[in-house]
Amino acid sequence: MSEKVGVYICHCGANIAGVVDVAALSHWAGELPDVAVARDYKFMCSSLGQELIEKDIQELGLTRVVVAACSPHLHEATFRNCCKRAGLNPYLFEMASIREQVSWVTANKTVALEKSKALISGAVHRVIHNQALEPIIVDINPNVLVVGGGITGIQAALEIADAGYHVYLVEREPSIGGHMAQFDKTFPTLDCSACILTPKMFSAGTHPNITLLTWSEVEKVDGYVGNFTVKVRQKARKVNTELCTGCGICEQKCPKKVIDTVFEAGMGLRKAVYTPFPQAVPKYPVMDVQNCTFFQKGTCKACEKFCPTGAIDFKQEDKVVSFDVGNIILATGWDLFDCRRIPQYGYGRLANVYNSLEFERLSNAAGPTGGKVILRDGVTVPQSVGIIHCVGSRDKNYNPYCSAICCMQSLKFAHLVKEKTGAQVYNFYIDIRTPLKAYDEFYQHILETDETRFVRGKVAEVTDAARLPGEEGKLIIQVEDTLIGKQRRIPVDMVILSAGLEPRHDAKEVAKLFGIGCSADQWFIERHPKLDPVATMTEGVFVAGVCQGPKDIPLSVTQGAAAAARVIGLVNRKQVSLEPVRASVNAEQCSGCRICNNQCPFNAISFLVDKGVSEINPALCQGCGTCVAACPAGAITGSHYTNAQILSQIEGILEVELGQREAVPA
Amino acid sequence: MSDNNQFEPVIVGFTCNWCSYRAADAAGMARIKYSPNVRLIRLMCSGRIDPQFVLKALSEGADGVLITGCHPGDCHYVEQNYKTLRRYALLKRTLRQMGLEDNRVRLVWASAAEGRILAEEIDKFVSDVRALGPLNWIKMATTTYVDPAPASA
Amino acid sequence: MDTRPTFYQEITNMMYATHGDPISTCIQCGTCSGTCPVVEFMDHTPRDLIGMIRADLKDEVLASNTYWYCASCFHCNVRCPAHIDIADLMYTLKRYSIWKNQYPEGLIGPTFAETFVKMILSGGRSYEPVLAPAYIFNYGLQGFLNEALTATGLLLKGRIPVLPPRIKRLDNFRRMVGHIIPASNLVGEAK
Amino acid sequence: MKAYAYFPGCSLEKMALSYHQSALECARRLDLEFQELDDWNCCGTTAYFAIDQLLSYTLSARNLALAEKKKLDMVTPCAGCYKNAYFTNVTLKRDADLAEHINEALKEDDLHYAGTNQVYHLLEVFCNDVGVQEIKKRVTQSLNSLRVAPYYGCQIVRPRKDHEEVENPRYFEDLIAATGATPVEYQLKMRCCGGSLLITSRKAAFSMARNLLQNAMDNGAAVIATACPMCQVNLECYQQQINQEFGARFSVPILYFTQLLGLALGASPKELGFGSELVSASAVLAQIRNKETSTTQSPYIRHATS
Repeated sequence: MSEKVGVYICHCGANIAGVVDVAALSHWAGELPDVAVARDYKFMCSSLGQELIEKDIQELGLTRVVVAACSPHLHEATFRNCCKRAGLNPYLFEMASIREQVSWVTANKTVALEKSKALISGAVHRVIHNQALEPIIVDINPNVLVVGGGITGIQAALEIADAGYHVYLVEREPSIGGHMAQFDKTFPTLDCSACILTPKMFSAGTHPNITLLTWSEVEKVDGYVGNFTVKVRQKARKVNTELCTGCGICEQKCPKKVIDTVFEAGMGLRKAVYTPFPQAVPKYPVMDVQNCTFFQKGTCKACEKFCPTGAIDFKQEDKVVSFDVGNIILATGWDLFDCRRIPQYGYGRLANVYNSLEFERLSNAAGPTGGKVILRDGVTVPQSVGIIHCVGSRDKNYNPYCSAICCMQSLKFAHLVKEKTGAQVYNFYIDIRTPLKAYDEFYQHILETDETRFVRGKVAEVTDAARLPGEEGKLIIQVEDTLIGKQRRIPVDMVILSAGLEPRHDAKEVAKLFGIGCSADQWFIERHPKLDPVATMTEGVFVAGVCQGPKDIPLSVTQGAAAAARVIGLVNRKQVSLEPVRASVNAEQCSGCRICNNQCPFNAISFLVDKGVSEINPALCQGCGTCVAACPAGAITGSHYTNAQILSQIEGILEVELGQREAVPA
Repeated sequence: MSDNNQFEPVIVGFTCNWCSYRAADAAGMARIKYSPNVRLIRLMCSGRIDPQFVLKALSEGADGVLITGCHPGDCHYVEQNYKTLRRYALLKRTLRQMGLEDNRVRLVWASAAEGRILAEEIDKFVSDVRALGPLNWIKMATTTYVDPAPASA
Repeated sequence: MDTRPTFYQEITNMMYATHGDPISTCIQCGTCSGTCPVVEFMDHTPRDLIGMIRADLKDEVLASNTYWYCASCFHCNVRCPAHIDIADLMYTLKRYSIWKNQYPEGLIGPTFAETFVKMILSGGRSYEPVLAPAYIFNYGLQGFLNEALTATGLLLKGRIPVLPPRIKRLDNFRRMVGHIIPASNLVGEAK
Repeated sequence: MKAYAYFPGCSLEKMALSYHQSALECARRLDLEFQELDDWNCCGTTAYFAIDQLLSYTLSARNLALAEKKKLDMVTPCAGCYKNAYFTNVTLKRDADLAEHINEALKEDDLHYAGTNQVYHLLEVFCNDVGVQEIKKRVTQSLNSLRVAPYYGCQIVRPRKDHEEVENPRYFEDLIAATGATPVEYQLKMRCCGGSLLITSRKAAFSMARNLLQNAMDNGAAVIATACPMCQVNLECYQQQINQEFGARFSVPILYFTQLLGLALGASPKELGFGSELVSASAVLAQIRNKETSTTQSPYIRHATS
């Protein structure tokens, strides 16, 4: 039976038509065998374009459709739906990417036309062999896993919990709150970070729909959208949370003081048994076994002696819990750029050079100095302070990207220093980037009221090597003031490095664990940078907040809520349809050689001993097709990627080339 | 194709759906111009590549075949690209046994972010195959392919 | 239409074997000029100079002393956030300026470079006495006396050679150089 | 015994003869064989790049080809020669066309550059190939407590980006510590001394040298150790003129690191070319001798024997 194929060529405005002669292409396609109609149109994806296809399917009785336009990753779903509406099985459709693979990457118009023909010819040959398929419908487990308990994860968890679904919120540290809990003020409104964050932390901690798993890390993820099984390791707190009331007596009585390099960024001390900060959620402390006197020396147990409820449990072990969820949101946040990597800025060598998190703690009213901005000697109030922007960012030696928050953060620092010390403040910047709501107004405000001196230039070095009068005992910032074209040496008492945001050190492993991708910088990759910013290429796994790329609190909260909305939408549907791209064994042809058995990482293939053949479980099969290629008997078929479909596509693609080569001998 | 009658090889490229096809998308979005000689075929995974696809392409007139996939360790299907790697080595041996230059087939890894790298690799491969000259392998008899009906899922 | 390359293009083309990125990637941050140990003697900072090249201000660039003051210490190179080979840019400008025979009055750098090259071509090795006194007049009497004192000190300590050193296979060496700059007047004069 | 092709460079023939002598003496005492390149030529120094880049590469390529003939890696004590040879090697290995062009010229001297060897600075050979631990074992005369400021200068560490620590390397300090001396920490150890501007821009050169000397002095250096003949000349021979220019009173001995290392390895000052300094090093030598006696007769030993 001969098929009736319709070929539709999209101009994509001038994106395609500007390079490819679409009229000639459509004329040529119309002449191909089996092609009943070929048309070109300005925007095939528009409703008018889609109606064109629907009308042809119905009126001309098309049995196959090919659209030559953008990448199938953008509009395959659009056109499949269009076919479906007109009564044609959506899998009897093929797409040829003549935008991403031709018009955008080819300069020569003649060659672009030839390449477009080849791709369309391949698609037409293939589509004839396409088979009508029905999507696989699976149930969605309504439970959700949120990884990361910073402001993004908290927001996402609360949205989902409020919608009535259960959330497992997993956090690596002893308390949720993330970096935001370390801050004093938040830009541009300067409201107190703790005042706006604590209520949300409290809600997350007490919400009946949220199971909080702090001091815990996800170890294993199996399954697919709607049906994930997750294993989480709960590190031993050495505190029985059933008995603990969070009274804090253990922490008071613990004799061991440790420098807190996490919450206090190395600026303050904590005990060996501790909650990182008073408003911590949950309220239960954790024991730092590496530093606990009992664990190191065998005696002490002060915490146990004084605990009124007997909650201290030195024998407590790590526990691995396992549960099922339907969707996952990753909100794993960021690490601060290590300023030691730029030795010329003196961080780690010169006492009064601080990084941004250290300054946050220094200026925090609940911080180690009670919010007093003083030098490392613990008493001296700085008379002059230099704030350096873009530290580790926008620099090919470190991170090429802009960290997005440093300008506003540095302006905030300038304001806080001025307010708390009255010191002369210098901001050293390359560009001031204040693009969002009320941000530039904040910059204007600093310019108007704070007498901050702005020097445009990337600082070359910070040194204590005095050379000129007035430099003795100071930190000297050497920089070109690019607006006057002069090198300047500016002596100050304190330097604050506005360090950049970096992906978590283990971002790559986490991405692998959840089956998603990382960019070259190791930020998690979203499905589409503009139109699908919180979904990933893996169905059922979403990303939100800084783990996807540098952003500030408002945007992180927005993304947390957005990811939650996507998940709630899916859960509400109760079922999800999966691509029917699955492998199956034709028992007649199977010789029982078992070569395919060890090809599948998802354990979808089993050998039926009684029948002497292998069998594939469609619920576990992910459709990669590796077993199909491996089967020596050709007994395995990979639906929608069958041998016939692919071999025909190869033939189709090369048919154009051969014709053309005969015309123009090399 | 070109004005100076320089030999322009025809190359069939296989990509996986997750990394290398997206790398081609990324190259497009970044408007990176690269050799137009390669025509890509999308599969779900480089593990789907059956050696007969490569032989078919070479026998139908392709002068080279490019196989692309996710970087080892980054496979969307956990480890299937390692199987591609093993098959690739076998395939090269087979090609040599058939009297073909085994460097007409090349394996390239490209992540979804590596549009520029994919474009550079394509340029390199095209120029290498161009140096090898046309293949002109015996054209296989055209056959009709019939797939068994898929098992109902 | 005038199709001659612009000054900016000429300089970019001349940076043939540069290890870094093109100067078009400069973000004018001033790291180079902030780092430069000689910048106080330059009439334009290195960053400024890059801006001037990009604006095709050829005459102003050629009138600048900036690149003649560059000490080739490469400190800007390793710090440049855009990975521009700034030291190579300075060499390129020196070459361009010598090529065009256009540089500011009173600079020793260009003549020094040429004399140095001639010296090496004549013997294959460098010989300090040719260099130092020949240019010391530019520093005036006091400078000359100081230099003479230093030179005498070195002589007394046996640290200045009396005869210029020469390599053995000098003819081969000169023919080798001739391959690179066949018609150069430098070689001609050296012989 | 590990062997290297040794390229001394023009300065070491006369101006920095003591560097040449002490380098060979140290190598001998560390069981290294330095085979001087046969009929080497000038590397072109920094001035050359200003005239003709291609010619500059050719000059260095000739020396590299001479080393390749010996089938040995090249070592050079001069930082300027090192930078030129190192980058010529990197560039030619990367650019086959350029190498081919230069090989045409090298044919005139029956030479061929193939890019088979590596280029090292003397400091790297001692610190990496021999190793600081090994040197520590070989020290027979500790330079105990002599405050030595290690001066890296420019071209040993820059402009390499593949280098581990471009801004704050530590191997020179480690080497000095291995001799029993105390390495002085000072901020300008990586800053340019201005040596290449001595002739063309004297005022700038002096100002840079002054800053460097001042910074080393401020941090208590008794002597500055250099690994480059240009740095040595600039910092030592012109100290008096710098004093005149800035009204300063510097009198800092500037020694080659090989001279100090040689002393620690038991060589005599004469073997190491001492005596040709313009700023006397006698105080340094005296201090080492004094300290020697005081360390061999430490209070503890005296107490124990008495």
